[in-house]
Amino acid sequence: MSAMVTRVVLEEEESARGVEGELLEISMGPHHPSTHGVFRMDVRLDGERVTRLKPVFGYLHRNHEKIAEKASYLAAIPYTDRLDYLCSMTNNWGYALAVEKLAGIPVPERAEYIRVITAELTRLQNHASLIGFLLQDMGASGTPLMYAFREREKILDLFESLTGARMMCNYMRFGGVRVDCSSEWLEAAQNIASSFPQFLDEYEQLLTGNEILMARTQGVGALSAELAVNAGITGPMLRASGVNYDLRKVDRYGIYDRFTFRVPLGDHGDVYDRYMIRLLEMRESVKILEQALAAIPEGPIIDPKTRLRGLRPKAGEAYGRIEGPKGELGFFLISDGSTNPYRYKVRPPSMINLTVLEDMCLGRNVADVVVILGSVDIVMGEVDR
Amino acid sequence: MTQAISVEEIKAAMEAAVPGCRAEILRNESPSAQHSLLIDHEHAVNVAAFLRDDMALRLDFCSCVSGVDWPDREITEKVKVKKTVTTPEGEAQEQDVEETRKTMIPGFLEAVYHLFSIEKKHGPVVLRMRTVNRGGDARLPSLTPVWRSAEFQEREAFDLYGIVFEGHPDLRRILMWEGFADYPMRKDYVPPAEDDVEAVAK
Amino acid sequence: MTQAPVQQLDQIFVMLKHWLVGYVPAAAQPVVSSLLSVVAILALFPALFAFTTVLERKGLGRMQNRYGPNRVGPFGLLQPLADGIKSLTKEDVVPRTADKAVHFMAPLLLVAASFLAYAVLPVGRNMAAVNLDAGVLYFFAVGAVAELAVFMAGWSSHNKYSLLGAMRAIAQMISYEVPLILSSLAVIMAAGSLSTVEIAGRQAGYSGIWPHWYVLTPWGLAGFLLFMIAATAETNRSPFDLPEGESEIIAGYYTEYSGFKFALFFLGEYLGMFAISGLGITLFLGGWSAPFSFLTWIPSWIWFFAKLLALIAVFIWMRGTLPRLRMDQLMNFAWKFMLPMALLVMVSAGVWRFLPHGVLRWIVCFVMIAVPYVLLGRGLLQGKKIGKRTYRFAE
Amino acid sequence: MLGEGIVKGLAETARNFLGSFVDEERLTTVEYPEERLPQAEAARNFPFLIYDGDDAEKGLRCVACQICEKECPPRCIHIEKSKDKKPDYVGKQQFYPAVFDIDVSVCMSCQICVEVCPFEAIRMDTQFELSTDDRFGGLLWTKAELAKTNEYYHSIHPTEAGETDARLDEEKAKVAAKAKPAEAEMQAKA
Repeated sequence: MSAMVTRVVLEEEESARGVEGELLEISMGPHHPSTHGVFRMDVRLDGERVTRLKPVFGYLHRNHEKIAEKASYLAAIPYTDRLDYLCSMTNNWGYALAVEKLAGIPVPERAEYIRVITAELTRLQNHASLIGFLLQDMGASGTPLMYAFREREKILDLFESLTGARMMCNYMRFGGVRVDCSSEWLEAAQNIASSFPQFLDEYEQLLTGNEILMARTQGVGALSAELAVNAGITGPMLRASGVNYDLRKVDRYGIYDRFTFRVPLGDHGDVYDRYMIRLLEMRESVKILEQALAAIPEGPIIDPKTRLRGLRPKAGEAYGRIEGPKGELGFFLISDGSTNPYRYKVRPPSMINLTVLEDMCLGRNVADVVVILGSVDIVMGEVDR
Repeated sequence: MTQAISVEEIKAAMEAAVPGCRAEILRNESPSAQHSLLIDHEHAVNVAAFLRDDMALRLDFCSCVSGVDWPDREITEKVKVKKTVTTPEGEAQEQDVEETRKTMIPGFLEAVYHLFSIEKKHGPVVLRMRTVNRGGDARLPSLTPVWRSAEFQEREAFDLYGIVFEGHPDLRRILMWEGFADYPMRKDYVPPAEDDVEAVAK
Repeated sequence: MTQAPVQQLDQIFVMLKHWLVGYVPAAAQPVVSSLLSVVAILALFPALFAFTTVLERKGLGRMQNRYGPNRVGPFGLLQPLADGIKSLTKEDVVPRTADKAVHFMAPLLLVAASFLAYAVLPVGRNMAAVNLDAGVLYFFAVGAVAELAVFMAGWSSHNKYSLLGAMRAIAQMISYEVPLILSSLAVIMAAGSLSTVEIAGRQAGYSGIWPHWYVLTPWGLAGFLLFMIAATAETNRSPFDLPEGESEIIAGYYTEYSGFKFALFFLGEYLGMFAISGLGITLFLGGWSAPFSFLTWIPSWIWFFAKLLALIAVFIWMRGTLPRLRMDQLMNFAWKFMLPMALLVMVSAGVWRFLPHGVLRWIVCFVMIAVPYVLLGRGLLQGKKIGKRTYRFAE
Repeated sequence: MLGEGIVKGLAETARNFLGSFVDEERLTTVEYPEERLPQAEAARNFPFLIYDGDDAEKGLRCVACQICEKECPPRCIHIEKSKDKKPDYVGKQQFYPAVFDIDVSVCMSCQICVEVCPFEAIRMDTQFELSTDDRFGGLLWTKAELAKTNEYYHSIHPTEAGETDARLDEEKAKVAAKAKPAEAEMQAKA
């Protein structure tokens, strides 16, 4: 609410100021190096100062929801991979969780552990690459991104050896996971978990203390906790504004109540906080990984009573949500008793986090806009669906 | 998390706080047991503001806004009716005639709001609103003034379902392009043929 | 007598030129002599540009744990050839609304201006094309033409991004020219000459094994660092590559250039970088002189190019590490940090000149620079409350 | 002090620069056409049809049940059932696909067809160098292009293929066990 007021005030101020000279209208995107895909911002500039910014998207719209409504419950899973194509594992999990709620499907213990392991690995690679992208937007000629990709590569190799695909894993099923992981696989995951902190140290050595990075990010794109909550901001962005809300703690979905980890919180809500929260979250994820890898039990990986093909949940509805790397990823399903969902709705964290883009960018300049956008962490596959 | 407060309690609190509001509990029979509250148009914004600001509820976080399409349903039933039939001989005679009777249940569009509380960490509370019909009167009050997170999602529901949210600050198409005529998420939407480039690029 | 062959090697190009010039009639000799110098510059520095592009891409690649180009020719050394062919065969796109004449002139002007600066650079002993008395002044004067070329490009493209880039470039280049010139002023004061040949010659002596380079004094070191930072900004190199800012304003002033014109911009930019590095070498790093007295047997021109390559490596290294500044920060840095520091360096150079030799002047000059550096650095960061933060955790 | 973080960062890139010459961990690039990483055994790309024996027509395991066609999320499979029947691997008379096309430009490599196939007839290939300039000739694969031997399957997914074969053998043994008493009866009658 308050943000809307500021917006109005700024516009009034602009007209009252009696701007000399012209305002520059720029369409940043859809083809722009730092819009993370085909995303457009209609920006009005006073010099280089932003006086209005309207996000425009939909260039990648393929009506994912309609496709899923026309397909069976099983056939929607590979489509969820393609929402946020960096984190197919968590997308799978969010959908599987919603279907499990809808149909009341139990999940075996081992499957829950595998889900936690893969989801945390996904979080690691997403946050690492996001920081790389953010620095890329800041003009760091790709070096941090390449380091992130070097580590991400190891995680993707792991995914490939488990699921057969590096990014489009299509791995989780309602009632469990598709294939079991071997002990060698767990060992490889353990190796990554133990070597990752070293990479994070290097990463911080390169970036965290850098004066240019601090100058570029501190105080830029600050978001108040009040506005963040009201605008439905979730994930690291919400926690950077100081709101303690992590679904892994709140909902305790899966088996997250078994692990001890902390939720880092920022105080300023600016780009630097978002960057640091992600770094700290990666360290916590490593902790979860270590615990999960130590405790994973033997057992079945999928609920034997569940029919994957031709699942017909009782008529009703369910909203399932998980803490994706980008924020709260929710799936709202309505069943009418047939084999395909009557209504299938995704709550895309990337898109809803864009709600406050204008509020964060007003009064800043073009260089800040790309940095703020980078810190929101969007993937157009999810924004446009 | 589990619902800390039952829908009945919320309904009672709501009706006490916003005089004149009509709410209806819709049961959800699936294992998720997420029951919902159907609220009326006139008091929707007040009810929403109450839910957000009430100290016990504090539903400050509107997570998900979904449009749902419930098209007109036709129920066909066979009924036996007594009818006077004129026989070829010209006699009027009463006979049992089987007749199919069709009843139309008018369709409507629905907006579903999933509310959570970040402060109290409970939820979801499911709020529903229904339009009068699917045609010209597909209007609902916008809850964006209460929860800003509904801004893009209401626009999306407008774009894909054609629900007009009154009071929305910036109700434009969001995923489809301006000038697109139809509402693609509706159940009766017929996509243009694949080779009909002009219709697609309209 | 052992010196003779070494000296001959050192002066081989000079002798070659004299020998060639000897064949033409006396009246034409000055013209031919300059022509030969020009040809040498025109051949050498573009070749260095080609080499640098590979070096940069390979160096950046290694910094980013990649190989870099290694397919064309041995170790990818023929990559620039392939790039050149590519840029020549590309379509030359000119926007319909562009000011065509100016759009065409801009890259040419940039390259021409960049070449002009080489006239006064002594690339070896007796190896400056022209020995101008006001060499440094001339250098900065032709260097400023680059600004005009950049603005021509940005303006004539009729593109909003290009215009923004051009505006940024003008603001940045003019701002950084001030500390650039001020920091070189210290050297000019110390050397008492504006001639680049003279300044380089001044530094060619040795005390023991140590050379008389200006960089080996407290004010010289500070001046050199300031000069190089300003030079980075002058040449629009990372972290001061705002006018290009590909992630913000999409290559800025040369958004609308393609094909060979784009390549010319690249050439101009790199030539500018070499020239300004060459000036830095001449002013602070002793020009063509060897770093130790026992290494003087290596020809002077080898030393010059070795130093040039070393500086280029530093440019590449910075590009591989640092993110870009923002416009207002760039300006803050120029006016609130670089300018006072450059003035202090000048004063300190004066103090150094009049204090007697010994430890005292080292200490005085060092303190004169180090203390303001710490204070100004603090002011720059704390003024905006920039620093590391601590975070709280919820269990 | 100003510049501290920058120097640290420069040190880090220098470390990586030097490290990329000596440390395998740091230089992870593989020079692709000459050098190849070993493929993960689970790797998947596009589906293929398995046949037993030497004759692709005869040994094709697919019985044209069309489950994969229905379940395929992007609907890239097209099957036409045969009019006549032929014996399958246990000797039962079954239909076979007269036409079996997969449009691999539509296929999204999700493996759902493999999961739903009750006859172990369709599996994922690992072949990925498939670029072509012919949209329909090159990317619309017919039955003949899709059919691969069981030996090929063994060569790309040894573990999975072993499990599949064991399952099939078991089934065959069951059928054989059922058939034996029947045969014995027949003989007795004779």
